[in-house]
Amino acid sequence: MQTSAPLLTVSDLTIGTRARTLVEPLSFSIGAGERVGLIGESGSGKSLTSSAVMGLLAPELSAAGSVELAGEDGNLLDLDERALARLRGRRMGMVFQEPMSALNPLMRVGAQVAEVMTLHGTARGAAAMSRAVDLLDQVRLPDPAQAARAYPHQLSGGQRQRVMLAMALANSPDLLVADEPTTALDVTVQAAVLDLIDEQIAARGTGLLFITHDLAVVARVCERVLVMHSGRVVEQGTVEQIFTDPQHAYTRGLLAASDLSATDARGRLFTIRTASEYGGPLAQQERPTGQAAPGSQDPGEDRDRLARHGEDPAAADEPAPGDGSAMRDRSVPGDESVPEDGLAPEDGPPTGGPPTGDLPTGDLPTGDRSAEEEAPVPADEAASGTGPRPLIEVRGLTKTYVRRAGLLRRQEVLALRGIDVSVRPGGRLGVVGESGSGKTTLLSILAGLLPATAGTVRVGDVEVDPRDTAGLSAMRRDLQVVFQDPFASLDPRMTTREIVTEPLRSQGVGHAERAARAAEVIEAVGLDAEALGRYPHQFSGGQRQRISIARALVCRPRILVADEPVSALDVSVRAQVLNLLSDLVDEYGLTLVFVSHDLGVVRHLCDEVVVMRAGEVVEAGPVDAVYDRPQEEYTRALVAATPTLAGALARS
Amino acid sequence: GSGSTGTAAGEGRTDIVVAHTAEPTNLDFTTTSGAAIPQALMENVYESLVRIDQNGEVQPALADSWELSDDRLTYTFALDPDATFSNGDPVTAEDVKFSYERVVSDEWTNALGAKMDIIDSIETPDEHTVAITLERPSNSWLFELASLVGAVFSPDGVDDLANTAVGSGPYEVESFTRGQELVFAKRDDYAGSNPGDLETVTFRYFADAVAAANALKSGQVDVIGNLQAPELTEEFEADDATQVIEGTTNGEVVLSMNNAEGLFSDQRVREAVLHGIDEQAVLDTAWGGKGTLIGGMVPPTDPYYEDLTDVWPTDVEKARELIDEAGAEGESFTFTVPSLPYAQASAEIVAAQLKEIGLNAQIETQEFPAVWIEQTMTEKSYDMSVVNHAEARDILTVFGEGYYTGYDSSRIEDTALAADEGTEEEYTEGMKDVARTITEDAAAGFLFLFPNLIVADAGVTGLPENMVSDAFAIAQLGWSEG
Amino acid sequence: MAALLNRLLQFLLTVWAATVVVFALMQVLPGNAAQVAAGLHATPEDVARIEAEFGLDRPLPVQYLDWVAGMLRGDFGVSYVTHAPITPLIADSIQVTLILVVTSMAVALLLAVPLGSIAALLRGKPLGALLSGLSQVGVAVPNFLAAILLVMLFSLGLGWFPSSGWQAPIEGMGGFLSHLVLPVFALALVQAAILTRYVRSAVLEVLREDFLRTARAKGRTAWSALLTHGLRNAAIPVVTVAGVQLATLLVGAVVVEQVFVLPGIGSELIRAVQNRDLLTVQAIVMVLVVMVLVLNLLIDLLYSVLDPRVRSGA
Amino acid sequence: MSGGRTVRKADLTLVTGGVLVGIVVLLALVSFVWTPYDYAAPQPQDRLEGMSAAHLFGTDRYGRDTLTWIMMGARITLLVGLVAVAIALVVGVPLGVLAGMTRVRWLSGFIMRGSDLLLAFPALLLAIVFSAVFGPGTGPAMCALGIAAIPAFARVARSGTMQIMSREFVAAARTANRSTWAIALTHVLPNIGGLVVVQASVAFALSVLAEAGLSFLGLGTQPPTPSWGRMLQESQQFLGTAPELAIFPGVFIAVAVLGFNLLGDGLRDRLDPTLRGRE
Ligand SMILES: Nc1ncnc2c1ncn2[C@@H]1O[C@H](COP(=O)(O)OP(=O)(O)OP(=O)(O)O)[C@@H](O)[C@H]1O
Ligand SMILES: Nc1ncnc2c1ncn2[C@@H]1O[C@H](COP(=O)(O)OP(=O)(O)OP(=O)(O)O)[C@@H](O)[C@H]1O
Ligand SMILES: [Mg+2]
Ligand SMILES: [Mg+2]
Repeated sequence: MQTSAPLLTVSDLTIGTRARTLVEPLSFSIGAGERVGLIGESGSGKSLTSSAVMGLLAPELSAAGSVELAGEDGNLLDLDERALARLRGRRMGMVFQEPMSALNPLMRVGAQVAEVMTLHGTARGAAAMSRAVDLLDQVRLPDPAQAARAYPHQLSGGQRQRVMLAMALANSPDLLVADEPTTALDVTVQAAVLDLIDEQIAARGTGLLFITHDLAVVARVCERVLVMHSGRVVEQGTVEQIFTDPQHAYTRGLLAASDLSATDARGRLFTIRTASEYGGPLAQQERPTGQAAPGSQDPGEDRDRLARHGEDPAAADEPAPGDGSAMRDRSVPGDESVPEDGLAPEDGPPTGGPPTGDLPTGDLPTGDRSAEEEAPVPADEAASGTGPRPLIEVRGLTKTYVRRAGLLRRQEVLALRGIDVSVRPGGRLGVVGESGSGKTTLLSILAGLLPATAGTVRVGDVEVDPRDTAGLSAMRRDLQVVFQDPFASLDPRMTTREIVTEPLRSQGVGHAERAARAAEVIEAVGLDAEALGRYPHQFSGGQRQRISIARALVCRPRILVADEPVSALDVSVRAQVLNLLSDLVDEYGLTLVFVSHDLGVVRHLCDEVVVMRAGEVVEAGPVDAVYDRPQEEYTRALVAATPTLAGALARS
Repeated sequence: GSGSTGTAAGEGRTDIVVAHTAEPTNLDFTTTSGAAIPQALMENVYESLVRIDQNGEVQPALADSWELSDDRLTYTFALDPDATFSNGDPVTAEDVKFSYERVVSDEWTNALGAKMDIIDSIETPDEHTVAITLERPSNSWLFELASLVGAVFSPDGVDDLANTAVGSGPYEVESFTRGQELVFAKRDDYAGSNPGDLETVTFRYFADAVAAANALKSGQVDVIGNLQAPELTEEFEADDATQVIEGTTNGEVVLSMNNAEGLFSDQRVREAVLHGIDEQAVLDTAWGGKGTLIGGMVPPTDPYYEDLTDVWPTDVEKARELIDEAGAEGESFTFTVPSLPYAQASAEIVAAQLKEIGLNAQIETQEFPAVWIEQTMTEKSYDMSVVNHAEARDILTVFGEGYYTGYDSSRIEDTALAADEGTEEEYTEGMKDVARTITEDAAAGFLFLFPNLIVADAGVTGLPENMVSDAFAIAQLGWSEG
Repeated sequence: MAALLNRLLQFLLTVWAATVVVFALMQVLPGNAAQVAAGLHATPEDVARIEAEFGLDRPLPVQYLDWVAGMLRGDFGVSYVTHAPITPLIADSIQVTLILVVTSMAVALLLAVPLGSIAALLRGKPLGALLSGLSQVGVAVPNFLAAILLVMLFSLGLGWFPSSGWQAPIEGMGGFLSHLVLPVFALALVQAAILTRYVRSAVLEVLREDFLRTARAKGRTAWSALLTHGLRNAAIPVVTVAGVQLATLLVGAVVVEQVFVLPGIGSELIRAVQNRDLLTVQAIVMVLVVMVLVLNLLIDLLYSVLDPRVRSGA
Repeated sequence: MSGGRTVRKADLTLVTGGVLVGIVVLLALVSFVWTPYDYAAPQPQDRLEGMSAAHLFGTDRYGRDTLTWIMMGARITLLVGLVAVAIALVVGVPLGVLAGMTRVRWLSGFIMRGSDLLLAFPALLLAIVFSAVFGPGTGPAMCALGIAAIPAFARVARSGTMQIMSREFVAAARTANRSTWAIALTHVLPNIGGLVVVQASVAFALSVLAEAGLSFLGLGTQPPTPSWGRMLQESQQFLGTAPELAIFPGVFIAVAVLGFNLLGDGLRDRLDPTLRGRE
């Protein structure tokens, strides 16, 4: 695809503070009209690279090397702010991730778009304004004239992102840099924005540098990919090369962990650690799972560890030739049991054994629940309604939020509009839907955290009512919640022990008993007993989510309710936590209600799904049925908009 | 000060600005007590039939002359026939009668009005003659008449006394900005004996003495009526552009002790206090040594003055003995101090001296006037206090019956009455006796006589050496020539 | 519109509550007004007569309603002590204070906005550190100390300005201004120090905003991005603080008013308190409280002018 | 790296603030066991001596040692700050927490409107009115300052509480069946502690300034109790002859205020890394 003279040539670009190098020398080029993706996990240096290209590095950072733009003399890094300013917005446009904060909240959108043109003298006054409206029309803002007069906060996220795009493209730049332009958006909106970027740059012949951590997205948009890890480009090539035949262990890990449809021999998701078994999104179907050579290193953890010791992380990242024995040695359980923080490995050993074989079960009893209740009920039985009484039953649930905007004004938000949901004992129900569809509201009512406006919720034998304290406390022995944000859901001022035992305290469980149970449950989620003495900030995101799962499990509930427990996590950590959840659900015979906006996650974890939109249940049924044969237009759109690696690669 | 305008600026000036500390809340002294209103208005706007001169002598004012009947009961005043009020009306005998009858009526609420209770009748034989008959002969009455109770009002001018002053004096009030300034304009139609020199005189009020001093230094005022920051006098004395006048006032800084109740009802304790206090040290530290030690309730400008400073010489040993005798060793008492600079300053040093003789003064500052007047003066719930009794010839008030000093006034009543009714000689002697009795009874401590500390631009003339009356007369003020 | 009405209603309710609080507060004031008015040697009958004259013997609710009704007519009554109507007194003195305080605030902002911005932009550089150090020290200086020092230097020392007093603008602009300079600076310097710190942090905050980066990505230099996009955003927190400071200064200026012998409302309040001029105290406190409330209202409204997000009630 | 540097800068602020406050606290503490002279014993023969070996900071017009008075004044300064902050803290924080936690709308509305109303009474206004009601003095002054600071504390506590209450760990505690009380004590209070401490040091600085101003007006600490503000006020007439009488109280007021402000800034940076760099 690459044409003669490259549009952008980056050679030996190094970025660092005075004391530390953040981006190792890296080189790449982008041809005119070429679409290049930059992927890598959080903190790998993607944004720094793009900022350096644009000349927008923070003042405390400095860049060395050279960045050359066809048609400009010399190295962009040597230009002063004034000269760079002349290039930015005219020859190089940029779209940032956060659509709300990237627009000036005090300025009308049209004026912000027009500014790009007046600044560079490409249009003036009224002409600039009408051109701005044109541009807004081109990025398909409904009623562009009206939109031009709006302030950013009056537009939705997707609309704001379109405005950003209009701004970046206003002067038909030769190069468009997009730094995670869709991470904040809903899948359907994301799909629309990606289409738009595609279309607009194709029309203008603009070169694209596209940054994301979502492999599926990059596969969909780009022709070529650079994989960054820990401040260096570990691999680059065409999308097909990289995604079908990744050379570097890290790339493989990323690929494996982000593929929710692939599982290892135990039916567990691949993590970066187990990635070597993974055959890639296209190969996966043919390749029998669990056959790949076990035991690859986890570069992510190595990097962390090395960085902490101030060593050169490069050493650990060098792909070992042929996965040599040295590496295999490192993955021996005894050796791995003391990774980063001296905690137990985040996953069980990847090889062999029955699915739950090496999960420490301790003597966790399953209580006096009948075996019958625990036994998973076939999906079709529940669906046909002939099975046992549902464990959770939601009938005609309505929730209206009243916002009081002062003494006179009341604003009503209909968050739930009379929905019915039921979960059979042992069922795994996924709840999906776009942002604001009422998922969290449903969950909060279910957990007795919010009063319902109308309708009933029954959990086991308890009619849930936040005012009925006795009923609630009975119910909460059975039902526990895992929350979305691993940072926000743990009190930063409590030790893990205090956090984990909190549900026991309110039940009046004695000191000794509490200690015993804490030790038990912390082991069950794969953490060391030593972790109990530490504070949340001393853990990684994945470990924190384990702690909150431990808290939910400590009083041995029958039902686990989870509100987007993995949406804040990195792909590889996400895989670990999802695996842990699967294991525990199996182990404890839990009934699961799992909320997510990520259809893939739900498909992986659940057997039934409820699709919500604007407070209503659009569609419900067994996962496969709903995903593969959606009945409703909305569900279809949702499924179609969800990018998958396989899909994207198949398309390209 | 260095920034002052100097004498030269005074040449040809027909106005003057005088800084004062205590500001009038309104212009009506018939219903409002306090020294500020008479200070501004008496002799300047309002006149009495008589006035007091610098030597403490009674002089004619609205009355050209007067005669006292042989029974010493009836005063016949001949009014100045040309005198007019500032509203143009002539001053008549009827007006005098109206004014003085008003003093004893309900219209007057200023308690000083009681001084006119002694009047038996007022006759107006003709338009310019007033005959006032007293119930009993009184040596002090004529003197009292020179104070605000003698002010003559126009019957047409008493509707809004608080805001408009209609008087017969050489000046009229041009404007009154409450809390800031009072501007006097010279009356062109004034035909009396004390016409003013200056066209405009402004009294500007500074609650803070330092601000007043600064204003003088930077040339915004020409005179400071009574400098309340005595430490600054040295600076002004050293400066050729300013003059400092140090005289006396009628203000005795009295260390009052509650004779009627509590610790100080025991005369021995009071005597111990008087022995214990070193008045000179008090004066030096509290008021920069400005002021006069008097030892009694009578200023040197009064005819019956006598130096009583040696009655209670400073003698700590003696004081301790007395305390011992009274069994008051280590006693604590409340020293209620009005929130006034001289009082607070004196109290600190007095308290320290009393500690030496074994008395424990707990200083409690009371806002002046509101709280001090109510709690210490009116309710008399106090042990010791200190205040400047600034009114002229107030010895009989301060140690009179029912006053907050709690002094057993029966000990002086007869002498005082006899003196008042007697001849002038007898009056002087009798009052001396009264004053000495009070001092000897250790009725109160007399810390010092408040100084008349005037600081002015060097070119200002006619400044009063001593403050013998309640008024700050402005008619004499002027600028030196050349 | 509804938001505006709503805010106004809230304002009126608060004002009403304030009248009750102020009235109640005044009832506990010791030092009987009639007693003070009657003077040193007054008899109980005198006091009773004065009480009757001023209507102090009526039931409290009647007194309250009478007072509120008067205020609604713009009539605060006649002082027991000065025997003069209170309304003109307040009108005159509030005028002095407002001129003083508003000018000071304007001067303070004129100083603080550039200094604070420079301090933010030069963070970590010597000049930036010097500016923020100076502002820290400036905040710690009591304004009466600043006032005394200014008098010593510019009035007594250099003789440039009068040391005290007030001259209304109609009596001559020259005199008015020369009397105004020192008090204004005494207040403004300390305020400028306070505001400089807020401007600095607001600018620092804004410098981190993504939209400034967007503006640069559009082709603005860092400086022009700050001027065109940044300052208005930084203004929002600064306006709040300036508003709060202005409200505090209405009374806080009293110390400076005293040093410069200015007939401001704070000085009138202290005078009224000293004279136990109950009605005047009540009136002044009420006026000040209402002014603070009005100021808060204005800030809210200004906010919605500055910030479209607030305007649409989002 | 910039993080590291800011931390060090924050620590510098914290340390400077701590040292300045420490000086004041030390002066006050030492004054309980030792002062160079008796503060209440005037020595007329030593009046206005100027700075000397015997009187490091000079003597006032009563011949009292200025250093002694500065030491005694530190007590009042700290007392006023402590009491004012304590009042604001003890009343404001629980109210704020209550307003932030309660689901009874009228209650939180009532509390916040009440605090708005109180906000309309600036500290100095309240202090003047209090000095009228109770007579001028340290007590009424510090009470007034404390009461006037309540709304600020209530606001900080309320917004902090609401922030904490919206955090998932509170929802987690509720699903763990913790009572509202337990949540308030174990989750809310410890987590808003930092905010409150910062607010407290700012309020402390403000109280010190306000008390000095009130004493200057004669509405604060009354004689014979030593107070820096009154020392400054009384020193005015000696500015020409004995400027040290004004310099020392002035400097110490500034030291105390600066100390508490810096302490607040430093603590804020220390406790809330997201606010780092703000002032
Ligand atoms: N101004 C800065 N000063 C010091 N370090 C910085 C600065 N900006 C970024 N870094 C560090 O540089 C590294 C790379 O950051 P960068 O923002 O490029 O990551 P990224 O790949 O874009 O991650 P994400 O996906 O989370 O946006 C990170 O470790 C980050 O902490
Ligand atoms: N406390 C609240 N007050 C008023 N409206 C609310 C409140 N909480 C939620 N809403 C509104 O209710 C609707 C449903 O919200 P909910 O949080 O249940 O959505 P969600 O599906 O969980 O969205 P997301 O995926 O973004 O978490 C939204 O429109 C939201 O704005
Ligand atoms: Mg990034
Ligand atoms: Mg949600």
